[in-house]
Parts: sequence; C-alpha cells; structure tokens
Amino acid sequence: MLRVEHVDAGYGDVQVLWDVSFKVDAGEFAVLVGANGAGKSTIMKTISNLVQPSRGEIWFEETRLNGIPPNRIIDLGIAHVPEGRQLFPEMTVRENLELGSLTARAKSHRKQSMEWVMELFPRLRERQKQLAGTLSGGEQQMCAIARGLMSRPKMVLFDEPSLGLSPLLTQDIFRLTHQIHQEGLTILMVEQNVKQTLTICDRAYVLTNGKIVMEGKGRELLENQEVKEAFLGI
Amino acid sequence: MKFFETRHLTKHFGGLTAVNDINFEVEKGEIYGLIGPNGSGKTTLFNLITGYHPSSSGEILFQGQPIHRLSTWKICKLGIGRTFQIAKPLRRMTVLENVMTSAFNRAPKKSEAMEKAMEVLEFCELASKKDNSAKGLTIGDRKRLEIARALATAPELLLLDETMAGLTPQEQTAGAELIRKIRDSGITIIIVEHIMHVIMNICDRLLCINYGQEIARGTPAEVANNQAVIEAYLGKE
Amino acid sequence: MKLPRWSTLVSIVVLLLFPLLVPSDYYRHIFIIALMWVVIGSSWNLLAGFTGQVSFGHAIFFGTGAYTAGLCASKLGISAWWGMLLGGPVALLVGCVIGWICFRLRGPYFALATIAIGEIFRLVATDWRSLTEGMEGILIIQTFRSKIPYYYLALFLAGACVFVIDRIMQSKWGYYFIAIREDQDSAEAIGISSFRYKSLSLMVSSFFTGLAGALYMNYMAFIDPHVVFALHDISIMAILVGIIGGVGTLWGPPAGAFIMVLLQETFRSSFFGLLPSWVSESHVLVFGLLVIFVIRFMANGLVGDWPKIQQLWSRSKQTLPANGGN
Amino acid sequence: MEVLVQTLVSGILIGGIYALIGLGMTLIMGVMKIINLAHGQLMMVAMYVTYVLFEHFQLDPYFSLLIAMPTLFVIGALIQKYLLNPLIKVESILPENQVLMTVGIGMVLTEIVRFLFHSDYRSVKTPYSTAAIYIQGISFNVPMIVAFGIAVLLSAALFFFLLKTDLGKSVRATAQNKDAAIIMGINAEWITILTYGLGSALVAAAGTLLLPIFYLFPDIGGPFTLKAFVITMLGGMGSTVGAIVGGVVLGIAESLGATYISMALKDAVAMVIFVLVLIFLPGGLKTLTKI
Amino acid sequence: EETIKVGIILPLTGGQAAFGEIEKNSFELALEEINAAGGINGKKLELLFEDDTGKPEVARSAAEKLINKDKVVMLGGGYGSSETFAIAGVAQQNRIPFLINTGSADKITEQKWDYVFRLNQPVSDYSLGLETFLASVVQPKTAAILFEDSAFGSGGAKTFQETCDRMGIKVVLSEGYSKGGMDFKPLLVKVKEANPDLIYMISYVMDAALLMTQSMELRIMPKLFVGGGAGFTLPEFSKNAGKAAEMVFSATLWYQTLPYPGAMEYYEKFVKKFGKDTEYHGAEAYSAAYVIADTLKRTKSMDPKDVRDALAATDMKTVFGPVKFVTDGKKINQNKLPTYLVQWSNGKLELVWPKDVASKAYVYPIEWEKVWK
Ligand SMILES: Nc1ncnc2c1ncn2[C@@H]1O[C@H](COP(=O)(O)OP(=O)(O)OP(=O)(O)O)[C@@H](O)[C@H]1O
Ligand SMILES: Nc1ncnc2c1ncn2[C@@H]1O[C@H](COP(=O)(O)OP(=O)(O)OP(=O)(O)O)[C@@H](O)[C@H]1O
Ligand SMILES: CC(C)C[C@H](N)C(=O)O
Ligand SMILES: [Mg+2]
Ligand SMILES: [Mg+2]
Repeated sequence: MLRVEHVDAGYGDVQVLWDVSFKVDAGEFAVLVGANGAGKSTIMKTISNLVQPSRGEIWFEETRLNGIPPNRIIDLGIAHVPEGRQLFPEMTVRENLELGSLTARAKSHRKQSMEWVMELFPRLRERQKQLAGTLSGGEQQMCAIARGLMSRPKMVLFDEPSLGLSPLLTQDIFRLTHQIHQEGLTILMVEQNVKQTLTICDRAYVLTNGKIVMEGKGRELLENQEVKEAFLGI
Repeated sequence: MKFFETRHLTKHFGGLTAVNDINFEVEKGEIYGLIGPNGSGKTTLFNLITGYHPSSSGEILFQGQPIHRLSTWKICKLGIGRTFQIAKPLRRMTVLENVMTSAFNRAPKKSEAMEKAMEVLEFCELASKKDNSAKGLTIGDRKRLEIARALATAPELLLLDETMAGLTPQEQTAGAELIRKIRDSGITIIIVEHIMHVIMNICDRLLCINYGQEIARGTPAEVANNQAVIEAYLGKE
Repeated sequence: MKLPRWSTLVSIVVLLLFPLLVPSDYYRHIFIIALMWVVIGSSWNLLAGFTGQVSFGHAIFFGTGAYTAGLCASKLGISAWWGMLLGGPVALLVGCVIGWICFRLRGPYFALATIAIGEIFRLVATDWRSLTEGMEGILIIQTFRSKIPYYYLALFLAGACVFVIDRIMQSKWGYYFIAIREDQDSAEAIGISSFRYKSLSLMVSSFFTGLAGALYMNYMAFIDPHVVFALHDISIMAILVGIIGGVGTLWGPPAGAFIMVLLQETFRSSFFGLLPSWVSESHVLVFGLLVIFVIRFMANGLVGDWPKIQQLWSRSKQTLPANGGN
Repeated sequence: MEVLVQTLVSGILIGGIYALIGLGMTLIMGVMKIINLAHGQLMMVAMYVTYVLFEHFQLDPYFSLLIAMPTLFVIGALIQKYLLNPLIKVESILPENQVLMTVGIGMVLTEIVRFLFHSDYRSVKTPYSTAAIYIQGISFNVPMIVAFGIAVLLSAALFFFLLKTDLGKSVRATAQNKDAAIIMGINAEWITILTYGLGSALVAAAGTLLLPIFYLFPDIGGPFTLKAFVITMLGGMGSTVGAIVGGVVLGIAESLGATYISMALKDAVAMVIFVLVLIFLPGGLKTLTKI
Repeated sequence: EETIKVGIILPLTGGQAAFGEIEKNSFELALEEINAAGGINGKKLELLFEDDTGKPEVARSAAEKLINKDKVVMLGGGYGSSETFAIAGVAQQNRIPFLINTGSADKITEQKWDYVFRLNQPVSDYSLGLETFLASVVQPKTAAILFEDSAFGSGGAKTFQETCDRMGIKVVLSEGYSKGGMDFKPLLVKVKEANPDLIYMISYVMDAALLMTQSMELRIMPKLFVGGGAGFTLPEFSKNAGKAAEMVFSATLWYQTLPYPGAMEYYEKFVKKFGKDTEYHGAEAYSAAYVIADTLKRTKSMDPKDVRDALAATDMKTVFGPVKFVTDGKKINQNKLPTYLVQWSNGKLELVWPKDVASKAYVYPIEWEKVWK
C-alpha cells in the first residue's frame, strides 16, 4: 500500500534520512523504532510531504507522492497524527475535530465520523466544548488521534502517540490503536515504547541515524539481541 | 554544607504542578541521574535550577548559597552550566566561536578564551570541526557542541539534559565515556537521560520522578528494581 | 563578511583625499550627509544587526543628540559644538531609560515599542515649546563657511564609529551580542546577562547616533522635531541603510549609507538633470522599489550577500550549468 | 458635564472607524504575525478607489464599498503571494525582513498614487457629510454612526466567519499551528493570501467610510498604520471583539487626552497607552475578556 | 544659445507638494511670458527647478547642487520655513542671492544675511489687516486661538497672542494641534465652553475645513471665526466645508481683485492654462519670477555681488504688490506689504477689509443659525 524507495531527506543542509526504503501492506500494523533523533518523525513528515525528499520516491497505492503539495496528501487517504499532538490550542475539541474533516469526502460524512470518534473516545464527547490547549496530555492525544480519523483515512501515521503519557494512558492508547487497526485501517506507527509496540505490531523497522538497519516481524525483533541492547537497555 | 541541594522545590504552570516538593542533594564529584517518564518534570527541574523559570516555592542551595532568586546568567557565573534538551547552538557562529562565547564567562581576554575553547574542543573531540558553522552540524556533533558550550563556562556543576538522545549505541558509549571524563576532571554532574544502559552504568545515584514527584531514589540497582519505577517508567518485564 | 585589507585602505585614502580632489561643495555636502548616515546606520546595525534588537526608533537618539547641541546654543547660550561632547552622553542616557523599558519585550514587540516611543519624543518635542521652540525649530549660525572642517569631522566620526564597532565585535562584547541575537535563552545559560549586554549595545549605538545628531545640528544649523525625530526619514532610513548594505556586517551599513544617499540624490536630481523631470518626481518610488527588490532577492543586503552576488556574476560569465543548490 | 459627554460621544464614534482599521490589522497580525507597516497605505489606496468612483462615476461612497473592498482584496492577495510569502522561505539574519518589506510596499503604494493623482488634497463631499443628530445638545455625527454600525456589522460577520465556517476555522487553525493545518489538508499558503486579502479589504472599508468625513492625499496612510497597531495590541491580536473594544478605547482615550491634556498630545497619549499595554498587558484586553 | 540660469527650490513631492506645484506652475507661466517678451536683454532666462521634498537637508543638497554644479546666478523659491532657512544658509555662505517668496518664519530675515531677500510678508504680519478690523468694527473681549503646531502655526499664534494682549483682548484658550487630525471635537468642546467672541485659527486647508464643519456640528457661535491665512483662503476650503465655510473671515496676503496691476489677469491666465484655481502662493511665485527677471535685466554683470546689489535695489510693482526691500526692525531685505481680510460669501472669497480695496462689504454681525440652516 505504501512504498518508500531509497529516500534521502533532511532540513536545509542537514541530511537526516539516508537511503530509506520500506513498505507497508494494506491492513498491516507497521512500526518504526529508533532512538531520539534517528529520523522517525522525519520519515513521517516525508510521507506527508511536509519534508521534501531530495532523492527517492514514495508511492501510496498507485499514486506517486513526490511533489504533491502536503495539504493534498490527506485527500489520498493518509492521515498524519503528528508528534507532540499539534492541536489547535485555542479552538475547542469539536472545532479541532471538524478541522480533521475538511476534505470533500470527509466533509460529507462529518456527522457520522464525529459520532464514530466520539464512540471511540467517550471522553472527548464530555469535553467537546473545552479548548484543546487546556486538555490533559492524554486527552490531547485522544483528540489528535480522533482528528486524524475524522478524515476517514485508509492509512494513519501515528508519531509517538504515547509521548508524555502516563503508563496508564499509554495502555489506553495502545488499546485504541489496536482497535482502530481491527476496524480495518492500515497503520504506520513510531513509538518509543519499543517493547509494547513490538508486541502488537505486524511488521517493524529499526532506524538508526537515518538508516533502516533492521526489519522483521515485531516479535522476532523483540528477541533480537541488538534490539534488546539498543532499545531495552538490557 | 551540602554541595547542591533542593528543598521542597515546587513549580506550578497554571493548574499543572510540573515539579512537586522535590528534595534531593548532590555530593561534589558524583554523577547524579534524574529519570522519569516524558513530561514528568525533569527539564522543568533543570529550568528551575538554572533560574530559567522562577520556582513557585522551595529553595535551591548551591554550595550553601541560595540561588533560587537569581537570574540565569548569575547562576551560570556561580558555576552551574547546563545543556538544553533541544540543542540551542548559536547557529550563525562557528563551532569555535560558539565555545569561545562560553569561555568568556571565566576568561575575559580573547586569547585566553580562545585557548580555553580549544582545550574544551579537544576534550570533546570537536577540534577538527572548529571552523564549521554550528547550524550544519550532525545530531551527534550538535549534542557534543552543546556539552562543549556548557563546559567552556567552567562550571562546577553541570546539568546535562538528554545529551545522548539520538546517538547511535557506539556514540552513546563514547558519550558516556566523555561524561565520565568530565566528572574525573572534577565537575559534578546531574544528568537526565532516557537511555537506561547509560544511566545504569555511569550514575552513582539516581532520582526517579513522575508527575513532578519523587517515586524512588538510590543506587541504580535499587532504583531499577523499585516496583514504582518499573510500573511508571521502565515497564513491566 | 570581511572586506580585504587593501580595499579598506583604498577607501580610507579616497575618503581622506576626497574633499581635496573634488572641489565642488555640492559633492562635499553629499559626502558629509553620507558619512553622517554611515554613523547612524552602523550604530543601528550594532544594536539590530549584531545584537538582534531591531529598533524602529533611532530617531530618538539622533534627535536627542541634535537637540542637546541645539539647546546648548538656544538655552545655555554656549556654542552648539558643546553638543559634540554632550550629545553622545545625553543620547546614551536616554538609551538607558529606553532600554530599561523596552528590553523586556522581544522581537516585533520591541520594534513596535520603539516606534511608539519615537513618536512620543517627536510629539512631545513639538508641543514642549518653552524648551524646544516647537516647530519653529532651533537655528544657529554655521561656524565654518567651508565644507572641509565639517567633512573631516564627519569622516572622523564615521571612522571612529566603524572602528569602535569593529573593536567591540572582535571582543568579548561582540561575541556576547551575537550570542544574544542568535538565542537569548542559550546566551543566558552561558552566563550572559542579556539585559546588561543589550543595554551596552544600545548605549554604544545611542551614543554614536546622538553624536551624529549633534553633528547634524552644527552642520545644518537648523533643526525642528519633525526633521530630527522623524519616523520615516530617520528611524526607517537607518534601517534601510542597514538592510540595503547588509545587517550584521561591519561594512554593510557604510556601503548602504553611500548607496542610499547617492542614489537618492541621483534620482532626486533626475540623474543630475540628464533625465526628464518625472524621474525626480518618482524618486521615492524608485527608492521603494529598490527596497522591495533588495529584501526580496538579497535578504542579507549587498555586503551580506556579496558572495552570492559574486557567484551569480561568475556563473553568468562562465555559463556553468545551473546547480540546484543554494 | 456637556464637555465630558460630548468628548466621550465623539471618542466612541471615532472608535468605530478605528475599529474598522484595527479589524483588518488584527487579522493580519493575529494570523500571519506580520507587522504590516503598509496598512495605512492600503487604506489610502482604497480611499482613492472610492474617490475615483465618486468623481468620475458619481458613485456614493457607501456603494463603493462593494468595489473598493474587492479591489483591495486583490491587491492585498497579490502582495502576500508575490512579496511576503516568498520571504518566509529565505533565511536572513533578521526575522524582521517581512516588516521591512511592508515598509517598502507602503512607500511604493504612496508614490504610485502620488504619480497618478499628485499630492493634491481631495475629498468626497456628500450631502450627509456634515449631518448630525442632536440629543440634548450633544451632537452625533451621522456618517460616523453609520461607520460605527458597519464596523459592528463587519466585525460580527468576521466573528461569524472565523468561528462558524470551515474556511474561517482554517484561517484560525493556520494561525495557531501552520504545520498541523497543512496536515489537515489546509493550503496554508493560500490561507495566508486570503487572510492578507481580507485584512486589506477590511481596511478598505475603513477608508471608504472615512472618506465622506475626512479627506485624502497620498501621505495620509502613515498615521493610520500606527493607530492600527495600537488598536490591535490594545484589543488583543486576532480578536475581532478586541478590535472593536480596542478601537473604542483608543477613541475615548484620545478624546479625553485631547480635551483634558492637550490636542497636540493626543497622539502621544495613544502611544503611551500602547507602550503600557505592550509592557503590562502583552495579550491586550483579550486576556481580560477572553474573546 | 546661452541662457541665464536661476535655481528654484520647491517641495514637488511630499506632503506640501500641492502648493509646490501651484508655485512651479506660476513660475513657468511667468517664465514663458518673460522669454516671449525678449528674455533678459535678449538672453533666455532658464529656471532650474529642484525638489526639496519638504526636508531641510534635501533643500540644502538642492541648493548646493544649483550653486556649485549648475552655477546658477541666483536662487528663488523656498516654501516651508525650515527648508527656506536651510537654503538661505547655503546661499549666504556661497554669496549667491536668494529671493524667498513663501517661507514665512520671521527669523529667516533676522539673521543679518545680506544675500537673503524676502518678497512675502513674515508670518507675524499675517494678522495686521485683521487687527484694524477688530479695533474698528468688532471690538471683541475674548478670543480663542487654535493653531497647527508647525513653525507657521505656532509662530502665527505667538504674534496673534501679542496682538490680543496689545488690544486688551483676553485669550481664553490657545491650543496647538498636530496637522492631519480627524476629530477636532474634543478641542472644540473646550472652545465652546470657553465661549470666546473670536476664534482665530491657523490651519492648512483640510484641517481648516474640518475645524469649521465640526464647529458647525457642535453649534459653536462666536461673534466671528477668523482664519490666519493659509488653508482658509483656498478654494478647497469652501469646497470641503460647504456651508460651514460661509461668513468665515480670513487674513490673507493677497487677493486677485486687489488693485495691483495684473493681479486679475494673472489669476485668469493661471486658471485658463492649468484648469485649477490659484491663490496667494501662486501670486508670490509669479511675482518672484518677475522680480528675478527685473533684477537680472538691471544687474551690471552676472557676478553674484552685482546681482545682489541689483536685487537690493529692486523697486517695482508686481501682481503681489509693490516690491522694495527695506530694513524693518530686526529684519533686513524684507519686502513690506499690507495684509488683508477676506470673507467667504456664497461660496466665494470676497475681499472685505481694508474698506477702500474691498470687493464687497463685510457681513457682521453674523447670525449663525441662519447661515448654517
Ligand atoms: N525542523 C527541523 N530543522 C532542522 N533539523 C531538524 C528539524 N526537525 C528535526 N531535525 C533534526 O533531524 C533529526 C531527526 O529528527 P526526527 O524528529 O525525525 O527524529 P525522531 O526519530 O522522530 O526523534 P524523536 O524520537 O525525538 O521524535 C534530529 O537530529 C533533529 O534535530
Ligand atoms: N512553560 C511551560 N508552561 C506550561 N507548562 C509547561 C511548561 N514547561 C513545561 N510544562 C509542563 O510541565 C510538565 C513537565 O515538563 P518537562 O519538560 O519538565 O518534562 P520532562 O520530564 O523533561 O520530559 P521529557 O522527558 O519529555 O523531556 C509537562 O506536562 C509540560 O507540559
Ligand atoms: C511654513 C510655510 C509652509 C507656510 C507658508 N509660508 C504659508 O504661508 O502657507
Ligand atoms: Mg519524532
Ligand atoms: Mg525534558
């Protein structure tokens, strides 16, 4: 469904990604793991075209993503739940969600989508009038995920959804991403919470210094000695 | 007189209590680790120590002197250096100029500052990049520069905020080595790091906080086996 | 960033000999004005380009210096030349107060506050007739009939200003100023009192700008609040001088000053009468277009983007294949 | 007593015009964080549009709103697209480059107008220019009341636009978090163009409504740019209600200052208020009223 | 063919350009006539116009250029007082005669500068015509003075204050304002409360119109409104103020119906040629051109010293009145002319005082309620 082929990318004169290739099949739950600053978020941003690759190609289904303006990516069915939530802090939860459904397709289903995400996250229904900036971290993350889902995507990019969340909330988020996956969405997730992520994912890629150094089934990698050393501190 | 201590240190951001009644002390010459989940208040704690944020209540004592009312630059002058979690190099200066700017803290003459800066760059193994512009550095070098900048102010206490995040395992080992070397040169260190094998290896003592509150303290081994820490931070094995 | 030594030398020699080689008082006058702008532009650049505090209110210091000199003559009955001694310190004092008020503001808010304070100075100077004579202005008699003393005085002031700024920028202060510009938080963390060093930068800047004002009073022999406290003609002109030449460079503002003054005069006089008069009627238009062009295509000014310009030049000569990188 | 009441009344009424000027600025400063030093000059251009329509086509200024506003929308949009947006991508030492660009734009607008119309003073004299209503000896200037009404209407419309429509929400979203807005499918660049255009159209309304009671020459813009800042900072950036409140507060402050301090210092009063607000209430009145 | 060059410095851009243009047109009108009539003893007169943009240092540059580069034999023009002063300084320094035709701050001719001559009245004289009118007709007890805080405005206010003191008129309010105000009501309510017999205003045209319309709106009804020249005499004033301009008096330096030879012809020629009205500024410029031509015809040589002497010896009649440079108190080389009082009546400016030159009888007392109906 998503193919990233030999991509180099970076910010200005700083190159961050080096010849990155990987793929995500339809219906799959794929995970990127790697240290801070390894370039995981940069990969996500490159897929969303927020960062332009200087080399290589990215394909989504039959569409070549290179050169498409970043704001058109969502039309193709890719939703990006960015690192650090990136909510619109001075707008209400409801408004944030509405802004998730600006594409023509999503707009026509706005009511149903709203119902759907409120079912998924009952907490958001309670807080729909609250300004997003005043939500607790966990609630903010829920709001960000829900906002992503409002576009009725085929695939969701989750960038560290458990960032800054208490273990309890982290559990919630994992349960929810799992549930969304069960509902048929393709997921590409970046997580620091390596162990837990590797446990639930179908496929995983390990990123070090902007290069994919390893790939495999989640559980296989969990057993891998290098991974254990690098990410689990064992 | 304790080398460094905090007493009932608390910080509120509006309704949020980012640091809540933290008491800890650091002995001269040790490496003191500060761990805790994201958002638990570690960076905020550093920001309180360095006067970047005023504390809501509590005291901070450095070599017996209360410093919690001082401004950031005075605290630096007293001998507390820090790095930023998100590196803040002086972007349009070269590496050498960056470090020289810090070195002026103790060496008002330009030639002295240059000497001191070169010394620090050698120490941090950045000397070969001294004429590179800071904005073009790789992640690893940026982190090193961040340390070099703090070191060049000739601190007695150095606060390191995730200086090894984003480094490869080998670089991490080298980084840990560097930190040890810094300590051996007589500088006391408080370090925040998420990379467990580094923390476990180099720290003499650890404090683990969550939601701004202490949940455990002690030697690395003690903390690593503490049930609360495992639940909140390390995860269940 | 640095001009080669020989071109510095050449320009010094040329400037020293200029009034002797060019007998026309007209060109001497233009150069005196340009040298005055070298002082103002360089001073502004010290604060804005090197220290990162973009002032939209340098007319405050210029006007203060000019009025110090003017009031020496009109109120104290002593020579306005005392202004050349007092103008700098008085402007510096004003700078201290303004720094104390404005340095708690960052970025654009600082800029807006300086605009506002500049306007307050202008309006108060206009209304406080018992002190300033209001818009009737202050009038003195020029001391010298010849332009040459004024020329060398302006040259000395410009030279001193550029020299002092160069020395400062080579010293600890310079490193500190740039550190504050690049990242104020980061600067604080390495022991730099951003407030103190911003104030120092402002003090030097206001000192020289004040002297330029005092020189203006003595040379032009007439001032009124709308002339010396002007937002557009002084404060914004100072910025344009810096921007066109190149902020954050030593030689940018001097280059900018000469370019601006000469261009303005050239256009104002329709290329010395060679072109039809509508050219002179649209000289401000041309000037505005130039500003837009420079900001759009040479964001760091002529001196700041000189390498880029040279590169473009050599590339167009050698017709190398265009290389995507910039 | 009459002095006080009349002072307040004229302050409030002039506040309506100020509000219109501030409304455009609050959008431009609040959304794009651009300090727009060409704001007054855009207003001046709108006034000339209105003037030409009146002189050559005998169009009533109130009707010209329908032409002046779209015209300025287009001018503003072009400025944003070709002059301001490209600057975002260039790295320069001072982030203030955009501000300086607007200085250049202001100069060019003024000089183009001067080229076309010379520096002559112009005005639009309508039968209602000097009409006034008297209540107990206190005069209420009719065109100012109309301007006030339109200010309230336009700010209500803007309020509705920003709060209730998807497009308006996109404008706010872009202001609050540009990257996230792009991820949501918002064409942020286009939104900035739209916003600068709208801001220009709003200040066009101010100019057009001001013309019947004021006059016009190419240099008229400058002072209004400064007023626009004061109003916007006073009301709080990006706040439509703030623009109205800020405009009225400024109008009253100036009037009281003129009556009880000195007419010559009324602008200084405005500037002092401005500096005080910057320092002690950096968020403007918005921080108190929360809208 | 050789020409005789004279430099003229005027504000052709900037805020005062409107007047600069009237003056430039008048100079050109006169120049055409002079050259058509044979020029300067057979040689053509050439006027080099320079723009001072309303800034003194630019005015100085312009003067330097004309003198040093273009080698003009004398200078003319000088509109704003600050610019005029700057030019005068350069002229004096270079020993080049300068004939001022508009810049009116008193001190310009009080510098003992022997190369600087002024054709127009200084600002302190503007209200002389008014003074006799007040003394013999109105005899007001109280007055309010409103003035723009420019050199012109505050200088005029100062001398009018002195006039009032001399005549025993109590000045109940004297306040400056900065040019370009939108709302004068806060100032005018104070005036209304002070209720003076006379309101004297020194303003440029747009402020003048606003002051009057807003006075009408606030129903301020003194015995008379008087403008101190400048804005109150321009056609735009009545065009903008409409019926609020009616019955307003103004001091003026000149009026086309004055019995000066050619005054009316000048006015008509100007209107015909440029399709615009002209007023005293234009007359000043037009006359200055003739004084320049006359001087250059009489001069022994084109040496500046000779030109200066010829200029000093001027004694001629112009459309602006007789020109003869005298010493007047502290002033030297100052032309001495009377000033007049005009009144707006049915949208037309009428010369009403002194009586012997009046084009129409003054209307006084005035019933404002009727006028403003
Ligand atoms: N906007 C930017 N400009 C310049 N450099 C950037 C920018 N964003 C990120 N970087 C640099 O790119 C590198 C990779 O960053 P990225 O955010 O992709 O890492 P990550 O793997 O997502 O890390 P984390 O776990 O911290 O989220 C880092 O060194 C970072 O400093
Ligand atoms: N300036 C601020 N205003 C409001 N809240 C803040 C501010 N700075 C930090 N916080 C909040 O304080 C809490 C602690 O943040 P802090 O940055 O100290 O965490 P941390 O332990 O350093 O996390 P990490 O491991 O991610 O660096 C967080 O909830 C954060 O959102
Ligand atoms: C100050 C000058 C511009 C005033 C001018 N002399 C006038 O009478 O209008
Ligand atoms: Mg990331
Ligand atoms: Mg942190």
